[in-house]
Amino acid sequence: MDSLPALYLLPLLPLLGFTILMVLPRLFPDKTGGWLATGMVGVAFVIAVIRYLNQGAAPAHEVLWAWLPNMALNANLSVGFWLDQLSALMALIITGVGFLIHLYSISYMGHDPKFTRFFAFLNFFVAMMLILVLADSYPLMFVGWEGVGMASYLLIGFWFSGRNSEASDAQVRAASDAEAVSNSNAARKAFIMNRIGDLGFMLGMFLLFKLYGTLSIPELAERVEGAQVAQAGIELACLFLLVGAVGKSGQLPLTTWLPDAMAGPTPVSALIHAATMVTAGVYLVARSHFLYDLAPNASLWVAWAGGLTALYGALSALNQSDIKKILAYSTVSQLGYMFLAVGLHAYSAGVFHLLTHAFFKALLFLAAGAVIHALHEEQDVRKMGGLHKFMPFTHLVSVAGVLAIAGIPVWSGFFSKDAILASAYEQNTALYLIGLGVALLTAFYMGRWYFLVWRGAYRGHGHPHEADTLTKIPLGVLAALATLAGFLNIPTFLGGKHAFDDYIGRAVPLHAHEIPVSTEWLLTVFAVLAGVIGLGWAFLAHRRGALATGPLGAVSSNALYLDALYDGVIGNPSRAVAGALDTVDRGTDDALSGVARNASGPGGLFTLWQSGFVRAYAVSMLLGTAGIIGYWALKTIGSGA
Amino acid sequence: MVPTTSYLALSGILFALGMIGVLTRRTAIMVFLSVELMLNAANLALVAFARSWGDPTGQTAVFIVMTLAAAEVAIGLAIIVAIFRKRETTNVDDLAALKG
Amino acid sequence: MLQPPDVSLTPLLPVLIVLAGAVSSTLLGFWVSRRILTFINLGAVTLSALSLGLLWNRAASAFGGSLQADNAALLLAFVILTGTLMTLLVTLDTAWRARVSFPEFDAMLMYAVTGCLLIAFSGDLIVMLIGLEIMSLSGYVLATLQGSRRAEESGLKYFLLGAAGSAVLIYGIAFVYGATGSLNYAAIAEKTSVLNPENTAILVGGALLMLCGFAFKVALAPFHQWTPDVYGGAPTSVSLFLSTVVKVAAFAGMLRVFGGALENAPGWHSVLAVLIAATLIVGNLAALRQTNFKRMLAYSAVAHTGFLAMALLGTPQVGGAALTYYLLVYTLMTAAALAIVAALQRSEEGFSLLDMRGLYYRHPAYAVALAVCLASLAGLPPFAGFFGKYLVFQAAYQNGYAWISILAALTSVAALVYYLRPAMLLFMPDRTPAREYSLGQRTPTTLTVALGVVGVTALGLLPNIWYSWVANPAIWTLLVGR
Amino acid sequence: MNSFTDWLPTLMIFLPLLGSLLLLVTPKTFRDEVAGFIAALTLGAGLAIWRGGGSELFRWDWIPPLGITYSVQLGGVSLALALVTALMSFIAILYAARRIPNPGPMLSLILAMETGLIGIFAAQDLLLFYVFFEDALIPALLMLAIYGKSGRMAALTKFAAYTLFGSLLMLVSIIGVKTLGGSPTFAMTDLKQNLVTGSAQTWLYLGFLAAMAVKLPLWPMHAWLPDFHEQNHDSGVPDVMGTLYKVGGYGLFTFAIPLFPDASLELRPILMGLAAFTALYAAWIAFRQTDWKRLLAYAGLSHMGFVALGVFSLNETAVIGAMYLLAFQNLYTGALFLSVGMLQERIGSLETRVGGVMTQAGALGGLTMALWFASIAVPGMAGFIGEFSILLGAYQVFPWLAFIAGITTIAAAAYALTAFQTTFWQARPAGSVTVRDLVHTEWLILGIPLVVLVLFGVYSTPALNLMQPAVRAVLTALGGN
Repeated sequence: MDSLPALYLLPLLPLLGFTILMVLPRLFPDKTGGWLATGMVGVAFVIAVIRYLNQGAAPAHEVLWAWLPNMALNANLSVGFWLDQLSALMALIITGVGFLIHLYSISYMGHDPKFTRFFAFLNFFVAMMLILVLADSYPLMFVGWEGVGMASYLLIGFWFSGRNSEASDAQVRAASDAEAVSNSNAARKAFIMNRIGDLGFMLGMFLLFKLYGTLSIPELAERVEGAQVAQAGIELACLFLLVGAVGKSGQLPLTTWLPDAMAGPTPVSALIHAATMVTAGVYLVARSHFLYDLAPNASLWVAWAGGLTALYGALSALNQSDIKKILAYSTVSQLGYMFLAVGLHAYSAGVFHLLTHAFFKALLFLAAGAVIHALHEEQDVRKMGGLHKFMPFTHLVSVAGVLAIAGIPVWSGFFSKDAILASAYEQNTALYLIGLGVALLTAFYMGRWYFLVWRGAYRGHGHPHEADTLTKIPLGVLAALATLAGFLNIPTFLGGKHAFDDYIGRAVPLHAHEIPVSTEWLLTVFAVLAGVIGLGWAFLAHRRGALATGPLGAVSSNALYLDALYDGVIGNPSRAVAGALDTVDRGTDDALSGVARNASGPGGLFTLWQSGFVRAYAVSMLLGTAGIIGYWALKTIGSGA
Repeated sequence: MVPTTSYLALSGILFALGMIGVLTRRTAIMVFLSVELMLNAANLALVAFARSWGDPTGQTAVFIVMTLAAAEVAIGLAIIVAIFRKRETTNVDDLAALKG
Repeated sequence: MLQPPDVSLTPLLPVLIVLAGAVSSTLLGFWVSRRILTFINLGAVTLSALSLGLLWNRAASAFGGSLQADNAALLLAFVILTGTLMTLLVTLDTAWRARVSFPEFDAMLMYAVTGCLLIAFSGDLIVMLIGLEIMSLSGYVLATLQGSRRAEESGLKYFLLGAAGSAVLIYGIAFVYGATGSLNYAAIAEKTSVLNPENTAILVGGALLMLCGFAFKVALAPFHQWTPDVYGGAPTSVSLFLSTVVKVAAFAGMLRVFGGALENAPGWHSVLAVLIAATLIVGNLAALRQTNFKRMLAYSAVAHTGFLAMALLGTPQVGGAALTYYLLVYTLMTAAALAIVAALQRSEEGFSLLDMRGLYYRHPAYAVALAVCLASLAGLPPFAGFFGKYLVFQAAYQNGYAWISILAALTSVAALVYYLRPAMLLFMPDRTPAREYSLGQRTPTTLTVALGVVGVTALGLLPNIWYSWVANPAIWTLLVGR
Repeated sequence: MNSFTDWLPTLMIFLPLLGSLLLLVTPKTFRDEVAGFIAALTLGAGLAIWRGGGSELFRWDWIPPLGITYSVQLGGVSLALALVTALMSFIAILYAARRIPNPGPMLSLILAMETGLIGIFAAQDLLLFYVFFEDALIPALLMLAIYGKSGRMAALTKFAAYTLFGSLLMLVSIIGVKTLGGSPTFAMTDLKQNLVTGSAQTWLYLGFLAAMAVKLPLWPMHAWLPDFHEQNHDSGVPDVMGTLYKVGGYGLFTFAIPLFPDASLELRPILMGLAAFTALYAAWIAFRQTDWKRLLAYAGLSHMGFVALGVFSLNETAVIGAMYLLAFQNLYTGALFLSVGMLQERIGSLETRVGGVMTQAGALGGLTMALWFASIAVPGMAGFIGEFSILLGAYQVFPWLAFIAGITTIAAAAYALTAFQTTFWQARPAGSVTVRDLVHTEWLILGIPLVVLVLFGVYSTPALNLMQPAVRAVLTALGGN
């Protein structure tokens, strides 16, 4: 075991890449910076693979140095890394998908003036994400948690001044300036909404510490079982953690930042806002399974948050016209599935969907990126169409992605979604129905996406071109994974061995299905039907040429007006309160200076008293004397009488 | 024999008269004379007390106070005269440039 | 039966030397210039100060205890002489500009100092009264001597009110005599410690009348109103003298009378506390409103009276030490500040606060010195003013007057503001032409200022230099003499 | 007893003052170098003390009749704060030398103030503490007077009046502590053995609190702060020193808790509430500010609310966090003030609504952003350890107050990112001047604090080893809790 590379190397390598690229960008002309960053993630991937292959039955725990005061059991909390099946899987996803997306970005960002900085940020993100998943304690996880938030902020706001800020053409410049504002706002919104979630996470940690006296995850897991703790406490802690998870994963009610986050470059959307970062919430719940297992009510909250978000995302995706926005709402919706699963304690199903989703959603985003690139930054699906002629390879991989997400058998999404729906059916019919409905909607909007982009006649003006080789490699690999990953976990009734469940089951508890095989078949048929019907619906609409406007109209394209609601209920009032407080503060100040003025008011009186007339002075003098003597006289008489 | 309290009462009246004089008169000279009246009230009290104690210290003190009063007169009159020469008035109410 | 009077001139030496200076100024004034006289007087003052050393720890007395050169007297005399020395040095530079450069000026000044020393050395009320009157009468003359309208007005005000104050004081003396049958401090103290109830009323009345009289001399509210007008109207060097030496002497008298003779007399403590409270409020708040620096310093002198008098609320052992320490510090800082005003003012009105803007860039040394003095007056450490304040706070606090301490702390905030404003103006860059007398920076004044600044700083860093002299409680338990 | 190491704290305290006086006579050409050298030497002395594991108590009877001693000790929390002070003074000098045209007086004042500040941390005698506490005020006032803007007189008066109002009440309290407790001296070792008990303790604590609340500052004693920063020199150098001067949290920790244990427990709910309110209130107001300095002032106020929350909670974790935050917020708040100074030098304004600065000054923008992230307690930076520990500790005492203070973290993100975005991000106004990026020492000035912040945010062990025993020692006065 000694010869194994240490766990801290995993985050350290990309962090090193970040530091080097930030401090000495001049050493890396042209695209060398990108290659360095990609190499760092590549090496990290290799390490992750080595560690995965040499994984023993017991989790690896590598402790470094003391870090936070008193937050472990009767000791200072140390920085430490923890590798079990769950974190090993996450590390593989992050470094693997991360590597592919780095590779893709070398081509995609090739012409950007801030090429090197982009890769620095990407490296930073990977490092933070690895810290998040490998952390052995909640505070360290929180480091990664906020770190990925920072990376997300930096990358959403990557084009903070617009992409044509120095253009001479006034119109282009104005458009760029508007883009600058919206990009910046999107980045800020993402960070602030994440912070709301983070507060929940922090409160959860505080409460856990209060209940168990430690924040180290292994210690907690040990103590939770034997500890005599009020049920309400555990439920509350789990709800707090849920707030954190909801914020990071863009679930209701903290969901509105995620679609806006598409302002960042497309590889960022693929890596951060689809494949990895946003799944951190799922990871958190899975990682805290020992708590949620004891908190049925909080778990139900998780499931409902997921179910409703799945529905919300799907409905919002119906009538989007931005090629990335459709995928963004789809991500929201798919994350809802994962929450639904982990909320129902079907951790394995949730994590499995996390895995397959990472593949197919990254694939779809990268394909969308290729399209956007080919069309010279055009993102409106209504101005696309018929691209399969121009970009055959990208078209092919996109088909794989669409089929995977629609849940068509043999593609990976089919297996993972099916597992989730089965768990839902077993435990909660309402959630099952929602899930099934969402599956139908998903198939429809992805079908709409597919037909609008790839089929029909080309409606744009530019001359689309196929992607270059460097772009194709990641697309191809991801397409293969999106197609085949489902076979990792073939359910028993299909003759599979649950390989994935077995593996992950060593880290999180498994809840074996207890539904008859016939029912299971039936459920599978329903799920597939939902996918087929959805795609068919889209196809029919496509034939009618009625796809440009999806169902629900403005309600959907405005994402159920949630943004407007928040602005009205929270944003504007808090701005107003800030204004009011500022006035009050200047007021307090004025009031206090007023006191000071009033204090010097007597000063004015005294100067009036100082009239300059000597007789007036004599009056105060002699009256003073008389007063004192009079006082004494009264006192003497008083005491005498 | 007149009791000490009577002397004290007279002295108190004199002192009060002096005080009232200081407060009401406008001419510097008159104000000053009122002060002299107050001093004499003190002298009267001293003598009265000296008598009741049968102790000569009080009487000697009176002489010293009288001397001091004389010195005060010398200096006071000098100041008042100096002012009169320049302003042709000794009304103290005209001297109110310094204030505030 | 005639006893030979207990005449012994040795204890009188410091007073006599100063008196000799005064007399020589009176006589030699016909033949030599004032400048030479001033040097003679400077010598006399220095000699007198040296003679204090001779008498140290001798506990000498003369005239049957009417005059005593105990350590308390010597320490107070040292403060008085320090102030005098600084005044004389300043007048070397500024007297001719103030049109008071007559031999009579020096003579009057030295007579006043003689009176001041007599108060410090007094062993009974009569000597104290004589000293007080000598001091006051000379003071009236000094205030008027310039002969300007302002000086005359201030002189007349000082005189009329001062005379009335003296009358009240003398009336008080009469009552105290009536209650105790003696004018000697020791005898009074002895009588007051075992009181027969009949006389209490008279005693308290006398004590309170004396308190009013002294309150006038030291300028406690509401007896303070002459102060701003007199200090503001008199030539600055005279204001310097009046606000330091004369005030120190008046406090010396108060310490002797109230800390010694009437220590155990009832009634006056609470009245004094009320007067102090009024003074602190009036002095500090009125000073906030002033626009003329000299007049502001006059109000600051009133405010400081409040702080100084707090020491009298303490037990003599603590209070005496605190008062004497603070008096020296007060003398040093006030004298240095007024010396700078005297040197740099264009007219005897002093200068307005706004004229001080940017002084640092024209007279850096004086500006820094003035800032140090103001910081010390404001009571900021490490300058000695802080320890002065600290000591009096402690004295009042220990004797159960915590509320006065708190009030003093609060009014100190106002004090800080009015000291700070000019101090900060000094350093603010300014582009308008200079408004001060540019040739004011001369050696004797600089010496005074240096003495003040060095003293204030040294006493702040190492208060023990002076405090170890005054700290011995034994000095203050025998204020009345033996 | 008289070995060299015993003298090191004294050396560290007075070396800057000597340097300050030396500067008055140094020829103009060497001024910057001398000032920098002295500051570096002071820092070196501090590091030497650290290497020796803190200093022993050094005691000399200063004014024996009054029981005032010169007792100094640098170890634990005080050493950490002294080191930070020395570091930031050094950085302030670096920037002052480069930015201010005729920096002589400024350099002198920085050094003079450094003496006062290190003295505050080293003092182990209550009256000595007071002396240093007031000493530091004078250079701060002079900086404002000499280099301030047009409204400085009002700001200065307000600053001084608030400070003095508190500290004079504290002086009365200090006198009371010794008089009522019957201690022979003002040295902490003696005072701790002669505690005042009963309701008198509460009153004395309140007097002490008055000074510390002004210097924390704590609502509603904070009104001097925004004006003080707004009116100070554009370079931000005096603001760095002003930030260092916010020693209220330290004073409460070192003196108030050991001397007034019962009162601190008794008043804990009210004071914690006030602190939490301050944190949130200030952050909320900061959101509205359009002047960078005012914004930073309110941000600093908000951080001080956290510090106060930690100290008042009397929970060990929270107190450690409070001291950690107190020490390290100096770095980021100070460096942010300097970065704002650099911004002002380039665009001639302190407005937060300029836009697009980062398009040309990437390094300035980047470092400012990194410091902002440190300021809003992003984990991995030193501020996080402080803030997180405070909130965690406070939660153990009063969960709701920790929740209220916790909302601040959201508000902080809002004000920080909004101001940053509207200044550095978004489009550059058409036709605006070219903005120069960082040059020469400016890199160090912003870089050093950032590196230290990251270092102690990640590898906090040395700082924890320094602070934890000290905090434990102080809290044992409460008899566990």
